Amino acid sequence: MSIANGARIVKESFTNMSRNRVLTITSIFTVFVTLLIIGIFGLFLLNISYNASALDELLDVKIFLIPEADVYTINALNETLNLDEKIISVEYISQEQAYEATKELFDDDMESLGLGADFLPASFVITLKDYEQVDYVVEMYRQYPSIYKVTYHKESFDFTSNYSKWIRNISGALGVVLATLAVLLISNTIRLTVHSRNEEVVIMKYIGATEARIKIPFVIEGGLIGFFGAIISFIVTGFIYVKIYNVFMNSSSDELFLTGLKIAPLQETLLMVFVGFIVLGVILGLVGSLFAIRKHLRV
Amino acid sequence: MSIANGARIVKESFTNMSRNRVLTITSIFTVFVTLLIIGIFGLFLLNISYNASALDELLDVKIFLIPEADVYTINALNETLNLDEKIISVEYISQEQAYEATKELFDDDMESLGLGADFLPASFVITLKDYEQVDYVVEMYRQYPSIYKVTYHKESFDFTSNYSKWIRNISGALGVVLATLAVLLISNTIRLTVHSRNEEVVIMKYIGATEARIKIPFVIEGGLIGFFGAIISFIVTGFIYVKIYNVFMNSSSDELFLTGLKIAPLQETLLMVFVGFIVLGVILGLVGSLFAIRKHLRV
Amino acid sequence: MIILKDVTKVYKNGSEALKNISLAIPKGQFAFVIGPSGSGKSTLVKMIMREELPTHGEVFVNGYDMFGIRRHQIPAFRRSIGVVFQDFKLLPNKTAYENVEFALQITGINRRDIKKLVPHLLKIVGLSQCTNAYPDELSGGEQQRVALARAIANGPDLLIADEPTGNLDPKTSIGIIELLGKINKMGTTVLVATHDSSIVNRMRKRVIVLDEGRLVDDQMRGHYI
Amino acid sequence: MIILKDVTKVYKNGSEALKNISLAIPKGQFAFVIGPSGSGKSTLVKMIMREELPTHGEVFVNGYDMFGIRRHQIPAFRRSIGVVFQDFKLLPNKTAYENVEFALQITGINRRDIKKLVPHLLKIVGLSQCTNAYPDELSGGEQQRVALARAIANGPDLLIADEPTGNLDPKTSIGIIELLGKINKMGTTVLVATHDSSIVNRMRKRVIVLDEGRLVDDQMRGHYI
Ligand SMILES: Nc1ncnc2c1ncn2[C@@H]1O[C@H](COP(=O)(O)OP(=O)(O)OP(=O)(O)O)[C@@H](O)[C@H]1O
Ligand SMILES: Nc1ncnc2c1ncn2[C@@H]1O[C@H](COP(=O)(O)OP(=O)(O)OP(=O)(O)O)[C@@H](O)[C@H]1O
Ligand SMILES: [Mg+2]
Ligand SMILES: [Mg+2]
Repeated sequence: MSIANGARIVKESFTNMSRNRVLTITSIFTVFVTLLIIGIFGLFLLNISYNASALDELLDVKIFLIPEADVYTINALNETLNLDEKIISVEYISQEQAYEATKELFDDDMESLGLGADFLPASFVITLKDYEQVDYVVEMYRQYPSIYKVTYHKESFDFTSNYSKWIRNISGALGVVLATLAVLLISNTIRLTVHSRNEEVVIMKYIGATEARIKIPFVIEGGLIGFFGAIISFIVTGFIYVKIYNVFMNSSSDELFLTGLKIAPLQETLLMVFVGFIVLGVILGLVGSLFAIRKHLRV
Repeated sequence: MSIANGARIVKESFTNMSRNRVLTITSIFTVFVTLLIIGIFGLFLLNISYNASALDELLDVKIFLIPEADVYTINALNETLNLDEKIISVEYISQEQAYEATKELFDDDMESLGLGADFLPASFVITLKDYEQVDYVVEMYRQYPSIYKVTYHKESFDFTSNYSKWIRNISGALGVVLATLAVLLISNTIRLTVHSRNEEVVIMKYIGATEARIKIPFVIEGGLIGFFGAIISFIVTGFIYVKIYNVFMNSSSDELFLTGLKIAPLQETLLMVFVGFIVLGVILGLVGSLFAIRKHLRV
Repeated sequence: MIILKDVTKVYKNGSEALKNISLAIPKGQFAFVIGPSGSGKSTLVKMIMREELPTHGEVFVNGYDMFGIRRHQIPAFRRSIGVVFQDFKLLPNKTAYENVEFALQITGINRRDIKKLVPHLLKIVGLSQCTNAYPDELSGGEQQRVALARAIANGPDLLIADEPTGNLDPKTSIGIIELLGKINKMGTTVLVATHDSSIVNRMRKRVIVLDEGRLVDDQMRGHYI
Repeated sequence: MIILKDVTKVYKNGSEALKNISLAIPKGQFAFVIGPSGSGKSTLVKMIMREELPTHGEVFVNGYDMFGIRRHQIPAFRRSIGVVFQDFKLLPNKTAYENVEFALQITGINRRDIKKLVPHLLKIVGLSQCTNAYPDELSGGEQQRVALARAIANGPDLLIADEPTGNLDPKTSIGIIELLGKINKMGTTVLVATHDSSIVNRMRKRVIVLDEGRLVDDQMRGHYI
């Protein structure tokens, strides 16, 4: 096909779209709505996953020091912990701090019980990058002579790790289901659109147009319908996400902040949505119309 | 319209559907897929809400008794608490139990510290029906002479209540968005279906059929398309939900159980889905075709 | 029965199909409209059945003013007219039988009568064998005859036929035009747009001649020149 | 050029449209197919352009065997035939100009030539004014002439016209049929299915007569009885 021919056929596709306005607009609208569903729920699922992963970080391991540990030992250990790549954060809790905390809990009755500030040991509270390494980390630091004891809440670890794993699995599965159903919806719409132009296809065949010559404008139209649907959905989805993102970002003081919910980063997420929509819209438009038209070509 | 006439028109609708097989099947399929999306995500959102509400129940209030409280006082209080409608569960923790729990925590160092079993007071742990009543409940029981102290973790309360409120709000909003988009998708499909039969509508008008006579078979067809789509989606959605429900119910020992996730009750949920689908499918089918055809009638 | 006053029709794309046509066709008359291709015959038919409204002028048919008629009156008005469209306009998802049946149904005739009438009508136009065929399974002439059967089905006051013999052989054409003559004798006003000189010359009825949208001739016992 | 051997066509719904037809139309011949409505003329046309396949028998056209032809050869085969369909089959979303243009485009003629050819073709059939009208904005006869312009556009080896004057007045009909005569003189085989006795009798060409699907007569210089 020459370039002039190609240009002519693209022009024909646009002309066809404007002449079948109701069909075109309705199909673009359907692609738009379908991708909007994908977008909104996809982002919802993404953020659930994101928050579930964030949960893992909340788990901490307590490292209690022996009462004899002096400032140098403590500093050295602090450094070791900070350098450990498996550890995300390190917090030192002195004997005094531990005592104050306990005192609060027992409503100042400690002193009446004759318990002094050295009643509790000093400790480090660390959080791990990957909760699956907890056993390894605990075992390692237990060996240190300056460390009296290493504790963590085994059940919380198990609970949280399972919980977030499940949430991510379910979200992932739902994402796949959603995408599949969207594929069905969009290709179905394209099929309806092509079906209602069956007459044209048949006439073209009767006057001797090759299958390629008949298909190409339809396929381009399908691609364009997918493309326009995708662009509109992206604009709407993006707009909604930016709004929600801003609510999250500006809510540092209000009740939303209290929940500890986080939101997935703006740019990466929008880029992902954009690419996903264009791929889903355009490819489905192209492939959908190609398949839809094949049946009508058998004359 | 006589009954014979009515029967004839219903028959005509069925005949039309079978003669426009591709259109009918494609539309039913679209309604099916759309409702399936609604079903799967609706159930997902419902269960999120459900689990978020369940979170509230995890919050507990501790009621510490004065050391002098005797068995009778304790029993009386137990009864009072159990009868209180604002309280869901009541658990008694004796001094010994409290001591054992603490001992575990401190790795048996208690005794060496010279702390006996009466170091900690006996207590009741109660959970509230409605977390918003916590202040009231706490204030009330503080008045009791046999109660030494009432404590609860204010921040957890605030966090959890906000968290679950937000989750329920978001789920609710998403549910509404989803339903709206489904309405658009289904009525769009019906519009495409009617559009491609424009010719028929125009011919009927030209030979003098009244608008009602033209509309009614289309509206019935729309309703039937919605109905069949709804039934198929219900079967598939129901099947999936029963499967998932059984996984939850039979997982008492494996890792899923650990997460503490719950699933909304089977029968009520399925009933809700069924009613929702039928209403959404049939009403959208009827109204959608009614609106779609109106434009074509202006000749 | 049909009155056109100064009717001009300019289509949206600018083509002037009728120019200042004034015309009266009294009740019970049989009239031909002839003229070359594109002269406005079908447009005239469309004015009369209110498929299109005139750009200027007035049209009265069966006592209805085409501009003043209420939306809800249109169906009854159209049922009082039987039309054979040039392109047939058969319902594509209904068989020959059902197409005729539908025209009867909408008049509210009871089912028993319909069951007797439809085969009778199809027999009149010579289509007893193809009653269960869909339009796209019928030959051109067969479709045309189904359209005619439908148009005469409910005994209209006015019968308009736009090239009713365009796809028919001479013998069948004569049969059809004689049928129209019979219907006219029973009191129905008949208007036939045609280019078939033999049937026009055979009937010796009123002949209205259009050319490029203008009424150029109108003879009471005319013939095709 | 066209050979039918023992061709029988029974449609899916059971109607027997052609019964044991054997026929040969040599290259360069001009032939009419006549017969009453429903006699199988259009079905014969459908056999030749492979719109339908025969139930029994063989069909050879322009050297292609209708059963043996490969899927990818069909477009080229059909481009070697020009067809005027009884129901026109114009592309509804293309204007008169574009309908003719499309037929030229698919043959791969270059754009400059197309730009000259299309107006020329439309002028030949007398449609210079309506080039930008869509089919539903054209009168019946105008649509028929667009279909004719499209059929002759790329100088086919074989021209088949199914009732090409069914919607035309006698004068235009004669013009059209003389055009077909001219095209035939330049070497194109022409087959016209018609019921228009005047054009058949005017031309005195071969006349093939069908009745109820049977070939009942075949005269070299025949006329319409
Ligand atoms: N819907 C339309 N839009 C625009 N122009 C139209 C429309 N219908 C008809 N015309 C134009 O109006 C003129 C008259 O058309 P009309 O169909 O009335 O002719 P006609 O006499 O019936 O011709 P024929 O014998 O070929 O059927 C033609 O030039 C035609 O192109
Ligand atoms: N697609 C089809 N399916 C079933 N039957 C058909 C089909 N096409 C035509 N027929 C039947 O075959 C017979 C011949 O039809 P055909 O169209 O060939 O007739 P024709 O000679 O062209 O008639 P006309 O002059 O009315 O156009 C008719 O009885 C018709 O009902
Ligand atoms: Mg006309
Ligand atoms: Mg035919």
